[in-house]
Amino acid sequence: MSIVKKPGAIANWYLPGIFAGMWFTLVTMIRNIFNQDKMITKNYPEDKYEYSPRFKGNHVLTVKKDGSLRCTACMLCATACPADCIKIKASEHENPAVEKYPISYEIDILRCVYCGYCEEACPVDAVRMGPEWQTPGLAGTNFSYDIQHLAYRAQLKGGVLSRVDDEERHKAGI
Amino acid sequence: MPKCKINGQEVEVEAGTTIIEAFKKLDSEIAHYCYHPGLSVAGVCRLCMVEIEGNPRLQIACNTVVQDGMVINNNSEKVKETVKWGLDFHLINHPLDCPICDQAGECELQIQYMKFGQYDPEMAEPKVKKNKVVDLGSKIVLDSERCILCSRCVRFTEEVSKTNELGIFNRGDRSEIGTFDGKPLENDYAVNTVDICPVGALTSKDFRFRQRVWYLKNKETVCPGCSTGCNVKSYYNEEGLFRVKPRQNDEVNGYWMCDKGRDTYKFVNKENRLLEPKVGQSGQWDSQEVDGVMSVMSTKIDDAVKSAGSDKVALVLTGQYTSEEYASMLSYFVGHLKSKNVYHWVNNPESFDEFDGLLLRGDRNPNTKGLLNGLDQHGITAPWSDLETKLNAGDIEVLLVAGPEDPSVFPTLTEKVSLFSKAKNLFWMSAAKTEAADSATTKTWQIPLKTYAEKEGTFVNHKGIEQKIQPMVNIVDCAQTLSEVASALSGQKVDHLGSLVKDRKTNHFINHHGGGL
Amino acid sequence: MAFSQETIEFIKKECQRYETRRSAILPCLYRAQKEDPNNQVTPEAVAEMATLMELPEVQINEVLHFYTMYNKKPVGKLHVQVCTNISCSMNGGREMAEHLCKEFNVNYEEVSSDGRYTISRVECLGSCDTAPMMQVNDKYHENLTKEEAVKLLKDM
Amino acid sequence: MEIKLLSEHYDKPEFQGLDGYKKLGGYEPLKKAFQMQPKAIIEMVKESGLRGRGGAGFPTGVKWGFLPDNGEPRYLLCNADEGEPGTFKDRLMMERAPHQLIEGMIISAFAVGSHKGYIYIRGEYNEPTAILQKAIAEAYDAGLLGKNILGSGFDFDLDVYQGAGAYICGEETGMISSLEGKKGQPKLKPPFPAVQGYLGKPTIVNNVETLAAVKYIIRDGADGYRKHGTEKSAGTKLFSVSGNVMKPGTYEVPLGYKLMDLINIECGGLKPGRKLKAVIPGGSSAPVLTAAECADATMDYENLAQKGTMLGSGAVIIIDDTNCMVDMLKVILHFYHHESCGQCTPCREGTGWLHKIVSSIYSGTGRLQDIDLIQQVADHMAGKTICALSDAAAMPAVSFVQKFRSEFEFYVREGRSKVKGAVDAQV
Repeated sequence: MSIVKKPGAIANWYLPGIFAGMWFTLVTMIRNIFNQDKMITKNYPEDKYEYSPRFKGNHVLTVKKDGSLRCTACMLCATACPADCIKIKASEHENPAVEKYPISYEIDILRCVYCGYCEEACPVDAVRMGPEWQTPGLAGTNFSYDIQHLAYRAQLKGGVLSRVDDEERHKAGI
Repeated sequence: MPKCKINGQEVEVEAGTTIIEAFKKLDSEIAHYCYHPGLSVAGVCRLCMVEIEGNPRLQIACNTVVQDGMVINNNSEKVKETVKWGLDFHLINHPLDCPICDQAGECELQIQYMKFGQYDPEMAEPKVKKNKVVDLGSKIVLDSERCILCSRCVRFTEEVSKTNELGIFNRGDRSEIGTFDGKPLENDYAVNTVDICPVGALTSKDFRFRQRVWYLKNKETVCPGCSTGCNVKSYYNEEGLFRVKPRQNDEVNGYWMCDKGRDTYKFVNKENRLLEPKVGQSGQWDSQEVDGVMSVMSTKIDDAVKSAGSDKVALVLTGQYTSEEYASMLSYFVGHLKSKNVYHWVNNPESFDEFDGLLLRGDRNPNTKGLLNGLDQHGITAPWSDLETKLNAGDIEVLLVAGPEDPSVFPTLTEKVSLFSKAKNLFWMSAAKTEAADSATTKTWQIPLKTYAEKEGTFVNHKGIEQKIQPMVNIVDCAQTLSEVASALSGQKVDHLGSLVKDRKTNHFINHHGGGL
Repeated sequence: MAFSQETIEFIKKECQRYETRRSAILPCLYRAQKEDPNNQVTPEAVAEMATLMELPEVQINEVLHFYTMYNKKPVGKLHVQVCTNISCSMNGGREMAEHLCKEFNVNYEEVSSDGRYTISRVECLGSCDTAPMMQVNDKYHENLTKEEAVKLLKDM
Repeated sequence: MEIKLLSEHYDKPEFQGLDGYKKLGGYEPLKKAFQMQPKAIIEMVKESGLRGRGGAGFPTGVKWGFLPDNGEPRYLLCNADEGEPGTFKDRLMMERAPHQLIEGMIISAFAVGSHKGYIYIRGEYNEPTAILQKAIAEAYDAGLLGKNILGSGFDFDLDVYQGAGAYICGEETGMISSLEGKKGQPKLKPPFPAVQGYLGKPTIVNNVETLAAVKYIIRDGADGYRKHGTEKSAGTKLFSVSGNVMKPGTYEVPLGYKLMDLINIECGGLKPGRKLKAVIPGGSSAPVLTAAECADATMDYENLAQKGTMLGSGAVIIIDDTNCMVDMLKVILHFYHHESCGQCTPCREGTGWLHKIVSSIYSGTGRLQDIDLIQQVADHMAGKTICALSDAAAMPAVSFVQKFRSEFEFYVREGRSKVKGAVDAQV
């Protein structure tokens, strides 16, 4: 509970307050001009914050060593998703060792609540919450991310490698 | 009749009943894989172990007949421990495939592990590798690693379909299910093996990877594929139907259904449906509103009756609709129009009485018997040739045809449409979008009808057994039932079952968005 | 490859010999194996047997794959089966098998390059008192040493 | 001391042929049997205390008594699918004295009222098969088989059927399946073969030695046979001794004979400088005995059962101190893994699992808890399946691990065998 204080008579006379404020602004401005690296604010978008690697930003679909999608279209992420924002269509892969893969994987990022359940549900480290958080777009369709965007967007530089490797799993007898 | 005590509960069973059947009778839980009531006893999964008082060894419930006074339990520590290990033995070489396995969600291994297992696995050695994604034919894919060798499928091909395609090759933990090269699993009942497979070893190519089963709802209905009227469960979501599985009814189909019946979900789905009423002929068609078409139909019939008598109006019915629909349509015709110009369109007269000895009948309509009953009641006996004569003579002003719901069972559709085109005005009512109907050469109105998945009603099978169907999901919003058509024509408001209602509001919001998860 | 006339006669006769036609599967498979140039039973042979015996192919194939004495892969002229079960391995059966493989430069279950030898390790052949021993085609050779076994095979 | 009933004339080559066999008293008991009532023969066999010589040791007369009286045709099957590692007694009999088996079978068939018999012989036994076939042809020619045998009015047909390499066909219902031309997978019991066996008809399955012994029971009478052996284990038994002894071979001794005498007197003892480590007294499926347990063991059903093992098929495998028990168990489990028919899950998966665990210990990657795991897995395999193969795999596994645990632990810790270490230390 906050206590409401009655403003005193001096406070009612507001000009000193204004000057004090402007003085503070002036001092800070001058300090910032000569001391730019200690500045708290950033020059967005030229300057960006470094986020912790555990930051849960926009989704990334990981890839295998050969660059194909790691995702097996098990739909556990879609099942776990509380916002119902993941839509997957599965199909039979021509390689019997892969068997099932997604022909479409869409995340409606406007519905997403960034809870990270999809990442947790994934049995093969195929979907991760990435470091990016900027989601600008000009039209509604820009917010429906497809495989091309989720796995191979320019920022990912050819894709993020999944930690789960089929060969190693086979060797381990799984 | 012997009495026994199962887990403290007394139960009386028929002589010769096995313990597992007694458990089922009591709805008592018992772990099992290889036992299937429709097949012989194999006794190989060794999970249905029970303790019988006075017997130091645990016995399998599926091969032990209940004797009077037996005291049986499957909840002692000894049994539980055995079942747990039994599950462990099943799972040590079972791959961790669940994410890509179609059976996940309805897999007996998952279900029974959660019920009876829940141990920490001890296996540290590599699993046995076997063949995966083995093509068994045009309908089924096998994954040998997932197979737990319960032999249900092998027994099915041996005992039920009697086609002997499947066998278990090799021995020990190298055993694998398979077919002989050049003799694939191709019989009319093959997909039943997928249903009885307790794990994801056999998967249906048709359903493979199309949906995770937990996204699907199901309802009990009756297969419209033939006059046997197999009891089935249809699996659907808001997009439509995905598959059909049999459910047990000893009087009708036992535990099985044929593969042709499994395809009956396809014609329900949007891509095969007539989506809106249209008018036109010879490939030139314009969209219409339902109400508009109904009033045109009503006017045309009234005009024809007024000018030339009710003989100029005829109705053609197929055995694809519910008894309720026949009743309202016939009472409109006979009661309202005073016409007995109703004809039964037999889709395949040559093979109509065929029977494959198991389930599939040549009469590929679900309700021929219902239609015949309806015609009988109204004393309608006009043979098909009458209609042909009248059409050829140009005597028919308005022809109403309740056409096929499933056009694939109407081999002579095109010829029939060209025959119907001899009427001056043709009202073609059908759920299906067909090229044949689009090729009609007279002025034709096409009116979309509801399929069996969208309406309530009764089918009467070849034996005369009445069976109910129930609506699942609306695929085509503007589709009508024949009852609705009849009421619109007679100016009465009736519900889809034919009973009178005062005022009916349609709520399009529900129609568009209903049926979601 | 089609069966010879004698084999066809044999199969037909065997089908009459037992109470059920199915019983004839085992002897007929032996016959088919004997007739094959590679001493194996091929799927074609199974298919032909199935037609001759009027039985489903899968029943014959099940039997073929269940029993170890039917070869599913080509086998050399001399099928050397070395017992490596308990009594024989106590007396050097495994070493003998190993030695034969090295001597004839062939892996287990494979045909040597000259097409003469196939060496396999098998379970107890019921000749434990004379361990180590091996069976070459139909005949037992007992109380062997590595060297004797090599010499014996080379002389055959 | 050896007492030779069945093996009396093994050393005489003429015993193989019909003439020689007849000269040495052959087919006389058959004539005697035809003078008796079939029921009386069954009673006599019951009285003699003859127990199945194939492994399970079930009283033969009692088994015959299980046949239902329903007028269906009955089959008499001779189990010559001698697959148990360490067993070779039946092969010897079929090679040296085929007529002895044929005569035993005719008498038994007469007793149980069967008119068709099969000798199911394992596929590898080509030589014995040929000898048997020749002997059967001789017997047919002499009117000893076929219609109206020796004018008795009794018909009996006998045929030889060769298996094709499956240990499991030694199990009676597995054998019946195989004879029906199927995979040799054991059938569910009940119904037992005596009620529904070969082709669903009442069937009696007996071991070669059991059937041959019937002849001697008829010849000597129940009491004459009983005077050999002990009260509960009557008669003589052929023992196949193999492993690390000077003179391995088949020896016929009365039941109740001392195991150490069998090793030291009949078999000429161990090789010089070696010490007895363990004995498997009844084929590879019998639990192992340590040297200490062997000291007072006698070869009969009861004494061995007391010691937690069994007489089985009478295959005595002698293991001396140069053998590593981990290795021995690996060999045994490989066998059961290879031979499991794959029907019942606990056996199909369990035999493979056990073999994998022991192999991983053998290759040095084992863990200490694996030793307990072997016992647990084996415990849960035993008694849970259609036939006894899973028990046969579980029993040696449990006994090896229990009785030679220190060797297994040493192997896991050091990644090498204790035996070689011990030998090295001595040098």
